[in-house]
Parts: sequence; C-alpha cells; structure tokens
Amino acid sequence: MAERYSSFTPGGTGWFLQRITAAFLVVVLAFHFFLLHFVNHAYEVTFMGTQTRMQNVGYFLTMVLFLITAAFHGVNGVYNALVNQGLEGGRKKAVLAVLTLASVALVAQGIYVALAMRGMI
Amino acid sequence: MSQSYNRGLVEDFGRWKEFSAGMWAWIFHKFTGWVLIGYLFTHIAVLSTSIDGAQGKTTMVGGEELNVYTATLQGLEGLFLIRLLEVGLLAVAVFHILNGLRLLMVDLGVGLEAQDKSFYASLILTGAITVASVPTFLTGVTI
Amino acid sequence: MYEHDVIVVGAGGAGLRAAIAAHEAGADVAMVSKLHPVRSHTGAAEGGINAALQEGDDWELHAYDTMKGSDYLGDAPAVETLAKNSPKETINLEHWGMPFSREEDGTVSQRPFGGLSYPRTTYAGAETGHHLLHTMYEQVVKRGIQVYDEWYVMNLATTDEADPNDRECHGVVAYDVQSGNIEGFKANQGVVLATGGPGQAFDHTTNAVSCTGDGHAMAYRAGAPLEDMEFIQFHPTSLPSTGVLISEGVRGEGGILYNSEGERFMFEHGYANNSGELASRDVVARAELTEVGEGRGVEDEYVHLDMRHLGEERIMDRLENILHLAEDFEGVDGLVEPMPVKPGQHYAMGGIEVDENGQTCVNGLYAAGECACVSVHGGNRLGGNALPELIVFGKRAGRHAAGEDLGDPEIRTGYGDDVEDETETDLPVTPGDAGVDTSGGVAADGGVTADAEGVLERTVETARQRVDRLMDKEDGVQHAEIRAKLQKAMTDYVNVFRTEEGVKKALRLIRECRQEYQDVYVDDPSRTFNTDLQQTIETRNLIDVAETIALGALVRDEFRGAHWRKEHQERKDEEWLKHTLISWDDGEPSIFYRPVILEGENKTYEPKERSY
Amino acid sequence: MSTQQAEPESQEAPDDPAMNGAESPAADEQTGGGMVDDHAEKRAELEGETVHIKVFRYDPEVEGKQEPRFDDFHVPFEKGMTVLDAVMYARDEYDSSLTFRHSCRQAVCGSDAFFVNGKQRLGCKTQISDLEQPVRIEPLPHQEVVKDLVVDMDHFYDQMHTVEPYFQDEDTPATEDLEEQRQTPENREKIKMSSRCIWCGACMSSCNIAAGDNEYLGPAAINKAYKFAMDDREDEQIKEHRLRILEQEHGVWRCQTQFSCTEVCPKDIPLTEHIQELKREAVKKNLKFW
Ligand SMILES: Cc1cc2nc3c(=O)[nH]c(=O)nc-3n(C[C@H](O)[C@H](O)[C@H](O)COP(=O)(O)OP(=O)(O)OC[C@H]3O[C@@H](n4cnc5c(N)ncnc54)[C@H](O)[C@@H]3O)c2cc1C
Ligand code: HEM
Ligand code: SF4
Ligand code: F3S
Ligand code: FES
Repeated sequence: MAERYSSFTPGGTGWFLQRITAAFLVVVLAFHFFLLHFVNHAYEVTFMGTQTRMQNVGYFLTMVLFLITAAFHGVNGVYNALVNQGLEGGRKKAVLAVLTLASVALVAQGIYVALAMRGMI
Repeated sequence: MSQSYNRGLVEDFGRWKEFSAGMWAWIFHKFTGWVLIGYLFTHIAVLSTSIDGAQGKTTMVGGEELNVYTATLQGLEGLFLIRLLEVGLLAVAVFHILNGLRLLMVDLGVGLEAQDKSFYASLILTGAITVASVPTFLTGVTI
Repeated sequence: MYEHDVIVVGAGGAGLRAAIAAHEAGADVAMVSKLHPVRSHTGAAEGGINAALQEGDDWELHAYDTMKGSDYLGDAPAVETLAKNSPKETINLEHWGMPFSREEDGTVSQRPFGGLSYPRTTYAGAETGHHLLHTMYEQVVKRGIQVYDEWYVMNLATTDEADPNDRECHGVVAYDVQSGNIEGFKANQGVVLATGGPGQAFDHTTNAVSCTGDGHAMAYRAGAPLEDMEFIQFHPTSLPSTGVLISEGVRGEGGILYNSEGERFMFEHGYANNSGELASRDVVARAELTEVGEGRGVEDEYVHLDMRHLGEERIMDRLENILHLAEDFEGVDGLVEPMPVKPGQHYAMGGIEVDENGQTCVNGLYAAGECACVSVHGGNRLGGNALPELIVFGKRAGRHAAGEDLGDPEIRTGYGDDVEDETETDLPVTPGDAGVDTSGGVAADGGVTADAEGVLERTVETARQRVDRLMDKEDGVQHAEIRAKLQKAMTDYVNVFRTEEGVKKALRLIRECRQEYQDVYVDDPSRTFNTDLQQTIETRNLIDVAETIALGALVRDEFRGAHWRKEHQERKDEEWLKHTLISWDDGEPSIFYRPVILEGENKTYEPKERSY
Repeated sequence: MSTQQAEPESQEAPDDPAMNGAESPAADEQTGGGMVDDHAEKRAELEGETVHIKVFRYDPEVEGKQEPRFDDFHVPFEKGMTVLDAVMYARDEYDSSLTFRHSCRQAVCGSDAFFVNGKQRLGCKTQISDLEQPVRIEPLPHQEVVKDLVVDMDHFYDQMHTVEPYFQDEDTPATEDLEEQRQTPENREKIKMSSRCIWCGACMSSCNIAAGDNEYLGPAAINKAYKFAMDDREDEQIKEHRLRILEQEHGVWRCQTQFSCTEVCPKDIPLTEHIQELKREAVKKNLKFW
C-alpha cells in the first residue's frame, strides 16, 4: 500500500496558488473589463489613450502583475486539468515544459508590449 | 474472477442528461477557463501591435493616417463579428468569475449546502449581465 | 486446496474477533465469509454493549441481571465469564478507535436498558453494531488477515466416527460465489463457526436475508448438538413490510399502541395494566398478536404505534432516526400518521452447543456469536448482551483454536454421562433426513481415514456432486417456494404463541418441505454469481434449523423466558432447569437434556420469579 | 419457449399456502423483455396497481444474456414497497436467475447500491412510489458488471484499504492493562458523520473524476481517512502521516468539487465538505514550512 503515494507532494502548492491567483484576478479582471469596455469603450481605444494610462506607474504595475497571475492561473489550470485527465510520465513532463515555456514567452512578450506602451522602448 | 462487462466510456458521457449541478459547473468552468487562457494569448498578440505603434508606425485607414495600434484595434472593433465575440467573451469571463467565486467559497467550506443554488445563480447572473451589456458592446458598429 | 492454521467461517462481530485473537496468538488465520465482512448483520445492532465499566457497577451485578433475564437457563460459568470480560473487551474496542458516544468528561457514555439494574449499555449513537463491525474489520485489515469474501461455506470436513465426541473437523468446503468454484479449506488447528442467527426461518424478522443458520445446520449435521433452539426472541415493534426494527425508545418516550378500533389495547384489554406499552417484549408481542387474531388488527396484520402526540419538537430531538426509518422503509410519515408495527423474529438464544472456550464436542470445531449457545442468554436475551458475547466468546474461541490454554471448561458438551434422554414425546412425523439430498453430514468412510487431506477431498467431492445435481436437474420445485412455505409454517405455528397442536402442524409442514426439497432444482444455469444456487443450499439449512426449533418447542412443556406454551403457562423449575439438546445422529435426530449450571464462582443463582 | 404466466400470490387469499408463488415458472433465459411484458401487462389489468421496472441483465456465461439487455417486470405494488422489494419480488416470483447483492434490507450493510432512474441509490432505502415509471434499475456505473446488478467491488475495497483505515496507536498494551482513553463529545461529534459510511460505493460510482482516474482515492476512502485524521485520540504525528497519504497526486487534489458524491450518499455524509477540509489541512501543514 505504501508505494501508492510519494512523500513529495506538489499538488497542494499548485492548488493553493490557483486559489490565491483567482482571488486576485477577480478584482483586477473586473477592473480591467470595466475600464476598457464601460468607462472607455474598446472601439474608442487609441494608442494615445493606452499610452496615457500606462504612464501611471500603479496602473502599469497592476497590469504586469495581472498578466503574470493570469498567465500562471491559466497555464496552471490547463496543466492541472490535463493531469486530472490522466496525463502521466514523460508526456506529463513534456506538457509541463511546453506550458512553462509558453507562459514565460507570454509574460515576456506582454511586459515588452507594456513597456512599449509606456514609451520606454 | 470470471469475465465481466465493462460498459466503457459511452456510459460515462452518454449520461450527460443525468449530470447534476456540480458536474455542469465543473464542465462550464473548465470550458470558460480554456477560452480565457486562449484569449489571453490572442490578446497579447493583438496588443503587440503597440510595439510598432510606439515607434510611430502608421497606416492609412479610409484616407486617414492612423497609428498602427489604434488602427488595428479600431479596425477589429469595427467588425460586428468581433463585437459578438466580445459579448461571448464577457459571458465566459463573467461566468468564470462568478463560478470561480463559488468555488473559492466551496474551498473555504462556506455555504456548501447551497452549492447547487449558487451555480444556478452564477448562470442566471451571467445571463443577465451579458444581456445588459449588449447595448454597450454593440454601440457604434454596423453590420 | 487452501490451507491455514485457523479457519473462521463468517465475518460478523464474532468471526472478526475470533480471527484477530487467533492471529494475536500467532496462528495463520483466514476468514471465509459469504458476505464481505462489513456487510454482516452485526452492523444492524443499534442499542449497545453491556459492560460494567463504571464505579458503582460491577460484573457480579451484570451476571445477576443476565441470569435473571435468562429465566435461570443460563449457565453460570458462561454468564460470569461474559460479565467479567466485557468491560476490558469494550475498552479494547475503544483503543481500536471505536467511536463510542462520550460524556462531558470524555468518558464513554452508558445508558439504561431493559432488565439491567445499572445503566451499563455502552453505545455509539444509535449504530453501535455498525461501529463495532467496522472497527474490528479495520483491525483485520491492519493485521493483514486473509479474507475470502463472497465464498459460501457449504460443509464441514469432518471424520465420521460413530460418536461425535471422537470426530475431528479438518476444515471446510466452500464455493466462490463469483466464479462458482468449489474448493477445500484445510484448517490445521481449528474451524471457528461464526455464521450468525437463523432469523430467515421465519417470514417476518429483523434479521438480514443472509441470516440463514448455515453454521447451525453444518455443525448439527457434523454431529455437534443444537442447544435450546426453542428460545426465539420476538420484538414487538418491527415494520410490517420489511421487518426493520423500531426501537423500544419510541414506547419509552411515550409512544402508544392502538388496535384498528382505536383502543389502547395494552390497558383496555388488560394485557399489562401497570406498565402498558412498556411491559416486557414477549408480553407486548403476544398482546399484539392476540389483537390481530381477534380481528382488531389493521388490515388483519398489524397494530399502530402512535407517537404524534409527543409533538414534532420532542420527536425531532429524540426519535429523529425513527422518522427516517418509517419514511424510508415503510413510506409512512410518523409526524402525521401512526406507524404500523407487528412482532418480528429478532434473536435466537439457542445455537450450537459450546463450552466457555467456544469448543463443540467435535474436536477442532468451534462456534461463537449468535450461532453458538454457551449459554449466556438462556431462555431470554437481555438487550445489549449479544454484542459483548461476540467480543468475549469470539476472542476465547479464536485463542483456543490457535492453541492457547484457557484452562479446563466447566461446561460439558456432547452426549455424555451427565445427560438425560428424552423419552415421552410422541412426534407427529419422523424428523431428519428425507433421502436424496445428502447435503453432507460427515465424510462417510466409517472413520477409517483420519488423514485430513483425505477427509477434505472426499467432502469437496460430495459438495461438487451435490451442486452438479442441483444445477443439472431440469425442472422440479424452486427453493423460493419451499422457503416461503417453511417460513410461513414457522410464523403461523412456532411464533410467539405455541400450542401443542400448532407445533405438531409445523413439524408436519416442515416434513413436507423436506420432501419437496428432494425435487428442488436451480433454474439459473450460470456458474457466475449464482445466488439461486446459494439460496437453494441455504434453504436446506433452514429446514434443518427450523425443525430443531419446532422440536424444542414441542418437548419443552413449560413457559420460560421467550418460550410460551398455551397448555403450560408456568415455569416448571423442578422439571425444566435443563437445556434441550438435539443431535442429528446421521439423519435421525435425537433429543436429550443437560442440567443448567447455576453454581457461580462465588454464589449459586437461586431461581426467582422473573418480574420487573 | 416457456410462457411467462407469473401469477403473484393472490391478494385476496394470503392464507392459502398453495398459492405462495406456486405457479411461477421461471422466465426462459431467451425470452426477451417483450414477452415478459405482455403477460405482465395482462395481469396488471386483472389485479390492482403494479409497478413497472426495467432491469439490466447480463451474464457472461448464458447465451442470450452475454449482450446486455433490459428485462421488464410488473410487480404488484404495496404501500411501503422499496426498489429492493420490487427486484426481490421479481426474482422470487418471475425469474430466479435475477441477481443482485442485498442483505440487511435496512440501509446498514451497503450491498444494494444500484443505478436507479439515473442516480445511485440504495435499493432498500428507496421508496418505489417516489420514482417515475418505468423504474430503470442498472448496476452502478463505472464499475465492471459481473452479472445483472452485481458489480465488481474490488477496486473500491482497494481504495478503501489504501488510506490505512485503522486506528494507529503506538503500542496498544495488553487487554488486561488497558485504560479508557478520553475524547471530548465535541470531537466525537466532529467525526460522527464520517463514521457512518457503509461502503456502498455509490459515491465513488457517481464521481466523474474517479471514473477517469483509477488511482484517485475517491470520496469514500478520503472520508474514511478523514474519520481517523480528525479523531483526537490519534497522535499529531499519525495525523501528519495520514495527510501525506491524502495529499498525494491521486488524493484530495483530484477532487473537483462536483458534489455528486455528497448528493448520492445514502448516509448523508457531507463528503465534499470533508474533502475540502482535508485540502485546507494539507495546505496549512505545508505552509508551516514556508
Ligand atoms: C436489528 C437488530 C438489532 C440488534 N441490536 C442489538 C443491540 O443493541 N445489542 C446487542 O447486544 N445485540 C443486538 N442485536 C443482536 C446482535 O446484533 C447479533 O446477535 C450479532 O450481531 C450476531 O453477530 P454474529 O457475528 O454472530 O453474526 P453476523 O454478524 O450475522 O455475521 C454472520 C457472518 O457469517 C457469515 N456467514 C453466514 N453463513 C455463512 C456461510 N454459509 N458461509 C460463509 N459465511 C457465512 C456472514 O457472511 C457473516 O459475515 C441486534 C440484532 C438485530 C437484528
Ligand atoms: C477573474 C477571476 C477568476 C477566478 C475567480 C478564477 C477562478 C478559478 C478557479 C478557482 C479555478 C480552479 C478550478 C479548479 O481547479 O477546480 C480556475 C481554473 C482556471 N482558470 Fe480561472 N479564474 C479567474 C480568471 C481566469 C482568467 C483570467 C483565466 C485566463 C487566463 C483563467 C483561466 C483558468 C483556467 C484555464 C483554469 C483551468 C480550468 C480547468 O480546470 O480546466 N481564469 N479559475
Ligand atoms: S460515503 Fe456514502 S456513498 Fe460513499 S460508500 Fe460511504 S455510505 Fe456509500
Ligand atoms: S463527486 Fe468527485 S469530484 Fe469531488 S466532490 Fe465528490 S469526489
Ligand atoms: S440491503 Fe443492506 S443496505 Fe440495502
């Protein structure tokens, strides 16, 4: 029976972070949607407007954090979902690698974009 | 043991009519989660036009010279299909948020008796918010 | 063939305790059970375990109460062993994690129960038996004891010397319900039978469908006598459609019994002018049946137990589970309608004759639990005394079978110089074997082969032939028909009321069942999970057991404990301070008696009138 | 081919022993549901109210039953009749090869969890009058069918055993020297619901996750572990050991709070709640190292 489980258990951490990020995302995502669809309408978005918003450090940092948490939450969510569907062994490792790379790329590109919006690039 | 009969996968998902609230919530949450992460990737891709935009690149739209970023966004926004998809995205996001909150409550062990009701509430609220947002989303677009 | 030191047949409370004890004594134990252990009927017990745990209580009081409750038909050495060991065994369960109900100071809770002079019934909610069963099964898992579950034991592999006292039991023959394979299980040291009660001999019982007296019948046919079988306890409040027990608590809280005329018959018809509904079980059960018999029953079957006047609040507070039982099993809402109830068979005080070490007169054959009779319950079991019997005597049987020395027993078993033969009774029909279905007494070779394997092989062979015959037969009668007839005969004539004529009628009907059984066949042609076959074999066992109940009821012409005879409504101590024993004798049952032992360790229990 | 002429025992003359199921030739194995149906239908007109049940049939050894099918039975209705009563009647009166597990008839042995009208229920605890007809009775989903309504429970038992379902004391002294342990009534109350499990397997069968992941401990086993982990009589150390078993990959994290287990549990055990509590316990324990 004992060989059924290993003492190293990463499950809990992932689960926990998924919840923490979710809690954070509720607030930021609501804010984001509200700001860009109701306060400013999406069809009115211009580079100027975006640049102005991004100039605000608080807004900039929030968006970067938003990006990072969303990327983590989304990718971790997908990963967990796949593992729950019985992903195992080598394929599991491969999926993890791909997903990690994708999310790192996403975050990197996102930050690059955000910096560009601030006019820092 | 002697032979036995495995009713297989058909048994598992052929039974969707008998699924209970919690199962539907799970399926919907999954679905919306995947849509959202998919959208996040696209979103960043679209926003990437701001890199060129920041370098002052412009493009001609209807005889007007516009920043590439502005042009891309407004061009997309001008499409009815995109507006419809946006409404869909809103629905997806709202459901994911509401049900996400429901799940957070469940994780904290709060209001477990009402888990099915809170799922139905999430559905109804999502519907209501989506419908209510249609005017905002569809202003200034022609088919 | 499988081989172990000790084979425990049955995995209810008694079997599990025996297996753990034998394992602790160092034996290689295996359990063979027709049900997975947690499905055993011990799980149905609600009330509790009697144990003198508290300061102010002591085992001698428990022994005294038990002896009085038994109507002086309990054997003192057994009764005292039970009372003395129950507290430690109960605490042992507590150490195994059994979730007993608790007092504010953290000690286990105890409640009062009928017939007890001190509140010593230790309980775990209203599901004591469930917890007892699961706790012990957990310990079996912990110890890695081998369990062959869903194996139906058909026969004991016993040598066939003329005198059962010389016989030796070498194991059992069982068939795997799931595959239909028949195999021998060799027991190097001993076989412990713990197969539970024979409630299915009656058509209305609180016992499970699996309580078919298999152990009784197997031991009986192997030569161990059955003791005091006429003593059957009937519970006055069981639900008519299923036999589910409605606890005495309802009447304790003030529930009232009404007949179809709306009369509170316990008082209005003078059955118990003082205690009314709270009179003892047998009195209430007889009153209910009299009402029904005189045409005042509801739908000619049952009476009403009404608790509506207690008010919803009180009911919800104290009797909530009763509401669920009535709703789930009878479709009745106890808050708006009275509940239908009628007497149901509940417990068999008698069983396979054993001594304090659980051993029968056949060497290597043990019995414990409801299928055994040590005897602690005598003529009437007190509520809460069966569970301690499981753990105390289950353990002793297990240890002894594993070779531990528990000292010489004071109780004697088998036919010997201390018994008295039955001479007078004229039987309406010859009881015993009716021919064709040789369901296996003992391995027939005139006691030539003592070699264990040989005995086992022969028994396996007989069992195979028997199954083949049942399966190959193309038509005839089906067991369900015979079983129904048998159950009806028992309920009509050997129930709460017993008359000489009635019991004789029952014996004739049982004889008819036996004859019909010669023509029995199994319709289901499959070897896979053939419950038809299993039940057909069980029905044969029920016939044998029912017959001993009826025989006992016929010869005992007195009123003692749960046994009531119309023509003899008084207890006859000069004549009847003795156990009824019925021995199969190769298919020609004989009846004999053994005196009750009333001399205890420190005192002699003088028969007094049983009144509360 | 035999005809199905099942005459149930006459309601008017319950006293006549000869009527007791006397004329009930068993259904021919080859007889499809329709045959049984016709005759039963006729009878239904003659007698009082009947209940129509459709029962899943399968037997690997019997020709005609190797392909699973449904058989129809019409059984006379009686007040208080449960699903188990109905199948027992069908077996005893119409077709003795109808196979299912059952024993206690009072919801304590856990043998007769079936899939009734699309939901896992205990046969003996389900009033047939509460169900829509025809009542469809099938073996538990997600488990292999051995025969008719009997499923293979081995996997369920294995999962139950995996969580070390037994009280772990350091050394229990000999029975003679045992002293009663103390436990507060509050603590006993805390584990009360979890201790009611009768191993019926309904919860496990209803869980989509368990269906997809054979190694998932499943709600019943997790609940069993909960009972021990929350019992104060066991050491802190052992509780940690138990949490380690539970937080393995196929342990509590697999649960996606679908609640179907909780919905079907005949003993009303708040399974999801217990699983969630264990997830929180596990996180708390792990947070300590940060
Ligand atoms: C409703 C009810 C309530 C009760 N309440 C109380 C109470 O509050 N207090 C109290 O002290 N007593 C009570 N009793 C009595 C007590 O529960 C029983 O006497 C006791 O549980 C019997 O236990 P056992 O181990 O002898 O048999 P069981 O628990 O019946 O076990 C029998 C075992 O034998 C196996 N078996 C049988 N035949 C075969 C075979 N042929 N082959 C293989 N295996 C076989 C079965 O599978 C089963 O595992 C109650 C009884 C009932 C019915
Ligand atoms: C805004 C508030 C959000 C909340 C409250 C929230 C909540 C949650 C929760 C609690 C889960 C875990 C479900 C589980 O493991 O049982 C989850 C899963 C998931 N979330 Fe979110 N989320 C939010 C936003 C987002 C966003 C913005 C994305 C996209 C980037 C996203 C993508 C996902 C994905 C892909 C999953 C995995 C779904 C699955 O199980 O298959 N979520 N969410
Ligand atoms: S938890 Fe409930 S549903 Fe699951 S096995 Fe136990 S009693 Fe059955
Ligand atoms: S149904 Fe399964 S997903 Fe969790 S809540 Fe129950 S174990
Ligand atoms: S028959 Fe025992 S639980 Fe239903």
